[in-house]
Amino acid sequence: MEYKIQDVEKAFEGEITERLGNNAYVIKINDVEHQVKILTMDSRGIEFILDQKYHKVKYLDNTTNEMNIVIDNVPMTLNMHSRFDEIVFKNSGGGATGNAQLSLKSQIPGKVVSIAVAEGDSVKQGDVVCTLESMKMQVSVKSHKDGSVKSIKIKQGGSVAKGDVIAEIE
Amino acid sequence: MEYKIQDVEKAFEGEITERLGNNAYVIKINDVEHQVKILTMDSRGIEFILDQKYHKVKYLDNTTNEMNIVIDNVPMTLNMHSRFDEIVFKNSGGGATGNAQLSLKSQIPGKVVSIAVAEGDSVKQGDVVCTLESMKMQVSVKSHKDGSVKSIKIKQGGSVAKGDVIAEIE
Amino acid sequence: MIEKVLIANRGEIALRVIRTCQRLGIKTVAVYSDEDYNSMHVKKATEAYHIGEAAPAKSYLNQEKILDVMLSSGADAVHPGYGFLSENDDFARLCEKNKINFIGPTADSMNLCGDKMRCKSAMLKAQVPTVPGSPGLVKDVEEALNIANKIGYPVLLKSVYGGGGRGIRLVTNDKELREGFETVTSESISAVGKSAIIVEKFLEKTRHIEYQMCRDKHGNAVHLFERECSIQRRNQKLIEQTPSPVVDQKTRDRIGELVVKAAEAVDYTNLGTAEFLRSDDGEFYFIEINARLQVEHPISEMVSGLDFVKLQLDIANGEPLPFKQKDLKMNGYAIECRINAEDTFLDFAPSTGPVPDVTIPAGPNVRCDTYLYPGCTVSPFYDSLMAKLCTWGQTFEESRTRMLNALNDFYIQGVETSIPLYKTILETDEYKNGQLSTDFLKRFNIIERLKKDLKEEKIKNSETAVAAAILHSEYFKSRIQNSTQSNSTWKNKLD
Amino acid sequence: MIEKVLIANRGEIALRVIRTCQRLGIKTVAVYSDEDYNSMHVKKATEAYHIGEAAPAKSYLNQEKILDVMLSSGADAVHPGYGFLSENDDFARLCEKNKINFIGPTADSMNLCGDKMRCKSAMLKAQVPTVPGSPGLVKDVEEALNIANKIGYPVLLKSVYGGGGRGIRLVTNDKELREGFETVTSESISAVGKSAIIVEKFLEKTRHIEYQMCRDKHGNAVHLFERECSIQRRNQKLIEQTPSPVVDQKTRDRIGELVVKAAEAVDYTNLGTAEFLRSDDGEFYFIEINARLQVEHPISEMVSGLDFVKLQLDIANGEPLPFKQKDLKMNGYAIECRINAEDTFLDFAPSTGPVPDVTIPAGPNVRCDTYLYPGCTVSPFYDSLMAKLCTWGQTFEESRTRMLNALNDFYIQGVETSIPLYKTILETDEYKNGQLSTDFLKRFNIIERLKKDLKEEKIKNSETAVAAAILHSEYFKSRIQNSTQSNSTWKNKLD
Repeated sequence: MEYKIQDVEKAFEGEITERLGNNAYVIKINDVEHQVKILTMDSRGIEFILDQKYHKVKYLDNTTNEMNIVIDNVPMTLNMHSRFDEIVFKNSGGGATGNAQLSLKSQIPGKVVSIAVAEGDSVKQGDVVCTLESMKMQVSVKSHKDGSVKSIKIKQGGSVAKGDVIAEIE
Repeated sequence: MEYKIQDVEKAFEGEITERLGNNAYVIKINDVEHQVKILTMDSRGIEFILDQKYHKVKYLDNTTNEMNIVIDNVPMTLNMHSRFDEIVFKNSGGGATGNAQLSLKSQIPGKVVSIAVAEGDSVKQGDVVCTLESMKMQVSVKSHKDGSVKSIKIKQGGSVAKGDVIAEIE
Repeated sequence: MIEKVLIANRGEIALRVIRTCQRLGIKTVAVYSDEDYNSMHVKKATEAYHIGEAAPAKSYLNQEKILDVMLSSGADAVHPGYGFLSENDDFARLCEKNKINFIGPTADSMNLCGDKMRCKSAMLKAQVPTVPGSPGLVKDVEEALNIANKIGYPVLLKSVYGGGGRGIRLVTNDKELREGFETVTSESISAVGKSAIIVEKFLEKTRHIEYQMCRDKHGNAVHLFERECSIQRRNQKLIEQTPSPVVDQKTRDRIGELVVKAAEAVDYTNLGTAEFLRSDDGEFYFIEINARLQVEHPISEMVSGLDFVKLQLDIANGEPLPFKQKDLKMNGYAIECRINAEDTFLDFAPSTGPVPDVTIPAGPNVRCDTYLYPGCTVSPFYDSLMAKLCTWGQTFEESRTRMLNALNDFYIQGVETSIPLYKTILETDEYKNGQLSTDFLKRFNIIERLKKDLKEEKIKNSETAVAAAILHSEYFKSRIQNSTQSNSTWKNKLD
Repeated sequence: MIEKVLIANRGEIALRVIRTCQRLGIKTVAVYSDEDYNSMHVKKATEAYHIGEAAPAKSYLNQEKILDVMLSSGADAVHPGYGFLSENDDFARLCEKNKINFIGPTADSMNLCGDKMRCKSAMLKAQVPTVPGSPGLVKDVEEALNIANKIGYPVLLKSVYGGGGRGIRLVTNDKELREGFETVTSESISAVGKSAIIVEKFLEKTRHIEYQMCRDKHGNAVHLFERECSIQRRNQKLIEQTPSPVVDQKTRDRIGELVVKAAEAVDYTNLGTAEFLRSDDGEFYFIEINARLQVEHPISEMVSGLDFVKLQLDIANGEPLPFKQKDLKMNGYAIECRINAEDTFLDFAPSTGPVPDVTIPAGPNVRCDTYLYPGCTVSPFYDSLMAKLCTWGQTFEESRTRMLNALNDFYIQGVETSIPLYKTILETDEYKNGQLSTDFLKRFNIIERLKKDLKEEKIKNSETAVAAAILHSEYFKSRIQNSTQSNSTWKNKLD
């Protein structure tokens, strides 16, 4: 299997090469072998000793291809795909990221203090779209891309939850 | 329902007198009413506010009539029975405690260092029956009653777990 | 003698007050909003009373409701904590009227401290130097523009009812001033229900240095040394330390004497803080008095050995201070990091929600004041401060390395925190060398350096991450086998 | 310079050493037995190596195995902690031979300290007063009987390889002496593999007062004040405090000078402890040197402000002491309670097993050194010490009330602990007044008073218990209804 880690350029090829029994394994990562001994494990987390060093890992949200994990308090995101997947992905035009996305979503919950744009306005990336209030502070929500405001999904004085769509920008 | 608490002479009569909804109750204990508001609850524990005071309770081993609970870090044992049960219990000659019990059980796990009695010996309550070693210390296990040693269930040099029978004394 | 204290607050400061009261055998009364049923302060107090809805105006700022609880619970004193009603002189007066011992200054003194302009005049009279700015409240945005142009940009707009960095904006030109005027007004109204603005010269490359004041009801006053709180973001303190690397004993004594004068000038009683700006040329300018126990008080407790809440209770009981200035000596070095629920990379936006898991750091000379516990929730209705992590050392280096260790051990699942930012700051040579100023983050490009650190951390952990991913799929594979076969590697010990 | 330390120990002391190393950027190597796969020291060290079976002889006492790990891991130093190999001079010598920096005294000095009789002669030569007793090892039980009858009962039988209260018995007549001789021999053999016995006069109503010694490789020596450890049970320390209520500054200096002499007399280097008995008439008698970092070192750290593990590393690195005696001053008061896994009402028998839940106390001036975490196990193979709870205060009363608060907050599910006992002790007037002696528990009838306290606590909690029981059955009743009806009180928020 091939692994990509967010913010890390290098790709990793990894597999189990030996099952030693008694919860011990040999794992090969980019042609280097490592000793692994599992101490505890369930679907949400694992504790193991990798080459004499203890690690505690929590598995947060996982999809088939993406894992959000916390390693010794450091959050990390992994993408996994077999070589075959990668070829399909590239051929289907994949590779461009988020920018194609329509919806501007709120990263925080809060009360809508003011809305700075109207439907049909054109906006540049970084322009303020609205102002939210949360924890006694006012926070600006900025456009994630250049485009024009197709629709506004919030109302002044209303509340938004984390992840709610604020506007569609196209 | 009537409640008895280990080490507390007084008996308690308790029942719910009102279900106020929203996890709030009125409970009557020995004719005094108390306000209860439940904050969290599952089968293993409960957090509630009783007359403006927060409590955290853990339910450990429970049988139909006996509960082992920990209240704000204080362990307590409750016995419960309806009035009807009590009548049956008394009429059947109940009331005498542990002394009728045959088995002398180990309260600790350990290695058997020495056995001080033989089968057929007569022992008095408090006589040493055997010596165990645990955590680098030697601990004597003493007879829980007067009687004669019917059988010995351990071997010198062997191990015992907490709760294992050491000897039957009758 | 105070026997039962109502704590008109929530979060870590309510717990802080409860802890000392408990130890002294004083009963405590907690109050809580709909949002706080499951909060730690409810669990730890002797009694707890529900006082209303989540919004502060409906609960923690609701004076009548809190008074009701004081009277019905039989509390003889109230501790306001910080924020909420702590600097509301109407509330202090309400307590005074109802013969409830308000643990803090008198309503009159609080009113004077809170009125930044009258306070400033009192300081000038007492020969305590202050920052150039508007001689009083500005009527409107036009007057603010005039003054700003007279003293020269950049200037600060401050709501006199603000505090703790809220209701304050730095503006560098007329346009920003017009915008800022509106924001400050609305933030102040939303936080405390009113607003009134002053204009002040903004001094560049300044340090924020404050002194702990302490004065009893008999007029005995001392200072309990300084704290340097220069690591800030938008006037919000992030990291505090004591002693300040630029305050030697001579300076400490000299400014300390001014602080005692300042306390006398406003007839201050109980504990409070006199805040100063120190310009790059070493001059100190008084900015304001915080008429309450401050967030960062633990570091002063660490170097003085005193329990400030006990001291507050003793003063409120009318006892004379048990020491004189010459009896007090600083011992060692202390640092505080304010662990906030905020996303450094999202412009420090608040991050709220459930915290399923948390590991609180511990160890010699580590103190963590927090309301967090596994399963708690960080509420969007209140302050983003989740924990105050403090460490002490015989040397500055010792307190710094202990803090790094503690930050590494601190794990809060579910919300973004300022912990990674502090790790980066504490590792910079600039911080180690004490090159502090209120624009530290910008001046030393900290956010970019944080990004770099996080990336390196991820690279360092790459192989562990891959190993964890491989084992995760092995686990599920073996569970699938389990359900069809009887023989499995995981059979014995793994869930 | 030490760069990588192997810690030849487990439990809280391994964690204690790791913490300081981590902060100083020194790598740590943990070793662990079959029983300790999931122990905290394995999780916190830079590297961890498995060394054998659960029984100490097969792992933590296995010198060859530990040496193998030292060599293969590239550790340049070893910290022995306390217990296990910490006072084994063969092991110290093995390290010396292999050019591993043993963090402690030299093998020769350790050998001299460990040989209680040679050590006693060295003390007499240095004019440090000692307790009357056998002039050397006793050959057999007959010689022991002779000496006991000469100096008069009661006497102590001590294995010279004992320590920490093991391998020691108080006997009051010939019959007890015969029995005790056997027990001491067998306990000592089972703990360290060998035994040799001395006889000593047992002084009644004595206090156990010990001094922290500190001497560098250049011959500079100081003492780091005294600790009073009189609250004991069968020579096992339970509660320690510093300063001692009966040691004034003059006595501290006077005995402190003897301690420096004692360290010189045995050419002691690094940190160690000189133990004394203080008779009721105020005389001090040297009893022995503990040639290691002691369990109760944290309270001395608290009043001195020093990090003893750092000091140990610095001394091992050959650095001269950074202070002289006159630079050292005690600051405040500290208490330690040893939280043991034992059942007070079962003759203090060990209590072992899984600990599903634990709450570690925290707060200002509270320090808890422990290996406990929710889900850990207390092993029957090792020491019963689970945690060391220490508190500091500016006054004794402050440290005492903080300790009571912390004990109340400490919850360990699954095993019996000494926490309730300590709560009772700390609340007695006798403890508050400093009426300490090694027979404190018997003298003041503590166990009976503990029973009374526990009973009162249960009576106080009766109504809460009944309420909890009622709600428990209501919960199950409502769940049964749930499965047949759609409408339930519990529907919204409860599991």
